[in-house]
Amino acid sequence: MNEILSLAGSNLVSPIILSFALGMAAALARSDLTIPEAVAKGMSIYLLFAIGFKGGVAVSAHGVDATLIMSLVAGLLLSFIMPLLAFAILRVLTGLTATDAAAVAAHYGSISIVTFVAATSVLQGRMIDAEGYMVAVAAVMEAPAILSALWLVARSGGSGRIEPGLMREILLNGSIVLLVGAFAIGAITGEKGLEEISAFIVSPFKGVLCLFLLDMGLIAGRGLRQSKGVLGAGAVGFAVLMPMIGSAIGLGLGMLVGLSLGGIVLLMVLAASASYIAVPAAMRVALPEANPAIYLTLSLGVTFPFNLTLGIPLYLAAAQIVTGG
Amino acid sequence: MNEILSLAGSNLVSPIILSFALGMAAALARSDLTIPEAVAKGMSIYLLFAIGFKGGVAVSAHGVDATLIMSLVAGLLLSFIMPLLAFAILRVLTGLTATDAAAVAAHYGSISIVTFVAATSVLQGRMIDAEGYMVAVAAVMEAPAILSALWLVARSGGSGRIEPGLMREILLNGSIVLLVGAFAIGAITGEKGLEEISAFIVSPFKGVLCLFLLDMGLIAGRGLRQSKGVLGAGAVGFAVLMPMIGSAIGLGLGMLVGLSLGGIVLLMVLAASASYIAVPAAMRVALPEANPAIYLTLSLGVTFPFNLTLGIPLYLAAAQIVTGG
Amino acid sequence: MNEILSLAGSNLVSPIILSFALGMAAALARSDLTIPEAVAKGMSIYLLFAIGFKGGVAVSAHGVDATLIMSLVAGLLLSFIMPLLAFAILRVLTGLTATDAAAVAAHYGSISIVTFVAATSVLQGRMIDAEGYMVAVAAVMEAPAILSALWLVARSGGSGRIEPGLMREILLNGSIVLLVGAFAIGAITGEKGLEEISAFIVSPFKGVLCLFLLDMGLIAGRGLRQSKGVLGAGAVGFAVLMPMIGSAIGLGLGMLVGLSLGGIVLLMVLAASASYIAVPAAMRVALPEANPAIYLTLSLGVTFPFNLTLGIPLYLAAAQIVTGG
Amino acid sequence: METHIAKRVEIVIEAPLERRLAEALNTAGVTGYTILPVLGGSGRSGKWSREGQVGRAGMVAFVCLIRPDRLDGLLDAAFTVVDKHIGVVSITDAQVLRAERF
Amino acid sequence: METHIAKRVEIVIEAPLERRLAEALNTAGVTGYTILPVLGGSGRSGKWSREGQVGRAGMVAFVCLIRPDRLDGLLDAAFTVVDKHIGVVSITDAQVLRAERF
Amino acid sequence: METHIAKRVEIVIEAPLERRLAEALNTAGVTGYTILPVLGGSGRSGKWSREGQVGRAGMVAFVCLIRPDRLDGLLDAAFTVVDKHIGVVSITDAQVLRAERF
Ligand SMILES: Nc1ncnc2c1ncn2[C@@H]1O[C@H](COP(=O)(O)O)[C@@H](O)[C@H]1O
Ligand SMILES: Nc1ncnc2c1ncn2[C@@H]1O[C@H](COP(=O)(O)O)[C@@H](O)[C@H]1O
Ligand SMILES: Nc1ncnc2c1ncn2[C@@H]1O[C@H](COP(=O)(O)O)[C@@H](O)[C@H]1O
Ligand code: NA
Ligand code: NA
Ligand code: NA
Repeated sequence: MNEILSLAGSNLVSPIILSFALGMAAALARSDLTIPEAVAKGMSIYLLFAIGFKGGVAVSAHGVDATLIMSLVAGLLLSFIMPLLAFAILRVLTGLTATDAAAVAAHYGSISIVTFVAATSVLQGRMIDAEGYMVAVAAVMEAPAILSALWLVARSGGSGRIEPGLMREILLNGSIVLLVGAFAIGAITGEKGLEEISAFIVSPFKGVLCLFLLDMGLIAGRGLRQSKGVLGAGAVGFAVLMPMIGSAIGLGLGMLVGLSLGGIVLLMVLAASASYIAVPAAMRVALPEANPAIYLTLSLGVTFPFNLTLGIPLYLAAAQIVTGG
Repeated sequence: MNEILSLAGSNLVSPIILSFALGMAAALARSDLTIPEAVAKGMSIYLLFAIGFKGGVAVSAHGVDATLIMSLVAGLLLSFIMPLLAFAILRVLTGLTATDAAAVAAHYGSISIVTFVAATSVLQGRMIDAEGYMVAVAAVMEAPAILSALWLVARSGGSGRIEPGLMREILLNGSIVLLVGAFAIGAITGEKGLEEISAFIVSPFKGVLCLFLLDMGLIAGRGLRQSKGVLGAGAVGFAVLMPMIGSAIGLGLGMLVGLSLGGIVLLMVLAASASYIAVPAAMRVALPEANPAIYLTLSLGVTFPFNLTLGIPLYLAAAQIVTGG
Repeated sequence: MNEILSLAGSNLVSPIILSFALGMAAALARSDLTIPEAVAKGMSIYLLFAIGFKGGVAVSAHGVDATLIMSLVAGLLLSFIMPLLAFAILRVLTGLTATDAAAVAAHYGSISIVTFVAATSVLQGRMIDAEGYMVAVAAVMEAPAILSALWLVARSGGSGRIEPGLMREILLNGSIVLLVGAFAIGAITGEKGLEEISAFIVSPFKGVLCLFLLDMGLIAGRGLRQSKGVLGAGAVGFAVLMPMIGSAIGLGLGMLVGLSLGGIVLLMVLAASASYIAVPAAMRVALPEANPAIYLTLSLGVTFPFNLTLGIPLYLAAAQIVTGG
Repeated sequence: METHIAKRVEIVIEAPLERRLAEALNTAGVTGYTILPVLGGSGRSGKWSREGQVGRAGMVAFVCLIRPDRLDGLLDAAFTVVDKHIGVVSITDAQVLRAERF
Repeated sequence: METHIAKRVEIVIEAPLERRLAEALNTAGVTGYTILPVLGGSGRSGKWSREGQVGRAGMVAFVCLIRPDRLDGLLDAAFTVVDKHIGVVSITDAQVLRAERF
Repeated sequence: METHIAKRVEIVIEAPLERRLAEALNTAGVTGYTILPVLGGSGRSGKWSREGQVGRAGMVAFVCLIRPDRLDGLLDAAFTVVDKHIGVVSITDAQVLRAERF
């Protein structure tokens, strides 16, 4: 327990977390500090490219082992099934409509790539290796949860519609394409490719992550400030409970699949994290009746900071205890 | 004297200064070279974050010494008092209205963080150390001058108003929050934090500064071109005289406080430099009758290039002579 | 022949080319992946600054040799004359109007700086040195082709007009000013200047180039998708044939001038490449009747990928065979 | 200079629907429109701002100039997309040069 | 499609006053508006452009659709902010769909 | 609040012509205008989008408020530039505050 606390403590005192806290504090204090939209998008493109590329290089270096396919399947399953669980919990804990609950559920079945990146950083800081293809697992987990959520709405008599273009739009959304594409480039060009561009995608990575988290903090803080009163205690409780449940399932599946300690932690983080980029946009198209203030506040305002600060060290500690690693 | 000239000469032949000159030349020649607003803002966020962070790390490394508080107080004093002086000089040298003179005075009491950064570079190039907390001094000097200017206007029977939100807006403006926040993060995470992100905030710093100064040159040049005829010789004279007076006061105060040679030079530069980001925005709110073409042209079109090219080496030489350093 | 193929093959498996392919594939699959305009412009400013600066440093290091002037003259000649050739070929191969043909011809007489940069990378990868001033040759080749095209239109009785501001606008367009300016700064500050900012302009260069080519791929792919049916086989044939003809002339001129192997390859690449930034904008002003879909698709959709993938290794192989290098 | 009567329709709609609105307009035979970026705004669903956003957040504004007799088709098409979504539609009387283009 | 009469008010104002204008509108009960970015412009105080600017320079454009009877309240509110500042206010007759929103 | 009759002219024109249109307006004595960025659009020359563009691609929108009697001068000036180019011009009746500025 002590160790978990000290782990969490040392996690908190990192430039990355503090940058997020700075952004959140600035937004809550109503500072006019903002990062231009184009710069924020540019940083997210950089991060997706870098993380995808490095994952691909890792796979090209260590080869495709038997667990890769199983990990991808585990990711798919998680993304399909977690929304059902999240939906059930939301219906019990909160008074959200079926549509709102389904929309929130879609976010929690999907993933947050920045949480994933932050977890990777923490593992690196502790010299814990992880399977490079976990990036690919992240990619396959982005979309399926959306389908589950639409199915949930349809089942509740709602009008979520998967119209012609939507499926393609979801599967080919920019972040999936960039992540998978960079992964492929990394896998094809391998160490040699990495060497050519590592001064761009490896060395400055953490610093860019700091500025990006500053921006996430600004947006999360602004969201919290503006959505005061929208959320009940039940919903906020959900946003902390669900990551823990998700990570526990991720832990079980990760062990079943035979991942390393690092890989298990990353799968836990993927399960625990909630989307705030790809899924919100899809929800505006597919479930326009769902209230964005609810799902964005829960995902970005509560779950994201929770995972970033307490969640990641907690999942790591749990994995270490359970695997004895 | 010879040494000053050679110092100034070698200062002029740096990529930083030449980038500024390139921008200015391009703007004066009416090239369509421009840097997108989002990129310029992104670079300024990067520079503020990096300079704040490094300052904080320096403080965490060398500890808080007795002069820190006194330096902050000195900075506050300078920022409060210099506008009074500037106002008096302007009223003598120029025919500006009280409102215009007060607005200009606010700019000269406040600071230009890019001039500060350029001076830091010059010191580094000459292996002269400076107190890390000078960044914090820069931060406290941003705002007080605005209050002095409003007081000057009120005294002259003008209608500068400090309405409810204005004070918070000034104190929590983006650049102060980012500078102070990054300083705090640097101070908390120390050398270890710096190590994690130095490939982002230390190594490429000077290169980013070049492109940023290219942009400043473009804006300054465009401003000069468009404000032809707005300024009399008196006003232009002020924009060169005031930095020298400011730096002399800074020199005295710096010695009084007991700063190192590097710290003294930085305080001189802060005193000598004039704001062109935070103060102009505040003036549009608080003193809308003041003509922006006047204060922007003086600050960005005359004083900034003067400090960048001749001022910094001059202040350094003066400090070396006076302190015998 | 085998060697050429393996060269081309190894060229294709580079992060740079694959990033371009990823962008093109994403656009053709109608992914919503996009890079913000400001970020794309920021990267192009970075690349121009870096390539110009490094060229200037190289000249300052190795001195101005006799071939410099001759190379500049060769570049000027190429840029003036290639449009005439291109125009003649277009009139034979395609049914384009004189105005459209002249507009296309202007693009092929001018140059693509990104193709030039990619070629520099390939040379570096094979440890082949090239004259630093080839960057200056690139700069002088940007504009003359526009004049030739306007002359061609005037001769055909068309209404291309070189109105007052146009010449200045063309010669002082942003990319020329930045390239030449950075070249001058590099030449003035030399190795010492480079050292100060090499962590910015050298180390991350290739990585930035990857993201930039991702963007070029996105734009080229989108252009191809939208201009389906605009181009006949003749025009597409021209877009592959013309680079080969251009490079052959470049090869001859390069040998005549006495360039090194690397310099010859770069001159070939300049001759072979077609503008898609500076010239299109000039054409909208000077030849508004010309259809942008035609010249942009040919230049960016056909010739650019051709040069990037097959052209560069081909020109290198040809130069090696002919010079015996 | 000779001008012709037209309608100026302005549709402020969520960015994720941009492609759909464009397609609906196309289907209705409206092939001329201009899309303006929007920085932020306020409405019944609260305030929002584009700043710092990473996803496809916020709104965009479509501006269509159209012959008056084609207005109803345009509005019907737009309405199928805007209907349940956040967004506003306004119409102004206008005049245009070069009527043959509309 | 049924439309309703409205006014379209366009206020071009200096960016540093954006928050103040939003608050003034709010106080006057105007909670619906859209803010458009502005690239540059020209007026009595000269030409300006947003390009390369680091500070909060330049203008933004507020667009408000409003029921005609509420126009005067809006203009009064706007005027307190715009008054001494650089900026222009224009009003156009418009029609809107879904009048209940305005 | 007292308002004055004016015309609101909106000119969507290719970005490379921005400087020329500004100069033509100037020459015609029109010194007040606001330039809005444009994200993309569609017209007879196809669809386009600003995203990822490096060059001076795409369109910009000029908005001019002007006294009605000066409209013809403005349109003549604009027409010399817009004429052969891609772009649209529309005019709306408007009212302005502070007529002395127009
Ligand atoms: N009355 C209005 N005038 C102008 N824009 C509006 C108005 N109402 C809403 N909007 C725009 O439409 C968006 C969504 O509005 P709403 O659906 O009411 O939340 C707002 O954020 C504004 O950008
Ligand atoms: N007649 C006008 N039509 C459109 N916009 C204008 C007009 N006059 C001024 N503006 C805008 O308002 C800003 C300030 O105008 P001014 O206060 O006249 O300098 C200008 O830069 C333009 O963006
Ligand atoms: N009817 C229209 N309404 C609004 N904007 C238009 C219209 N027609 C054309 N445009 C704009 O003008 C640009 C060029 O139009 P065009 O010359 O028809 O290709 C388009 O990309 C749009 O941005
Ligand atoms: Na999840
Ligand atoms: Na000062
Ligand atoms: Na060429």
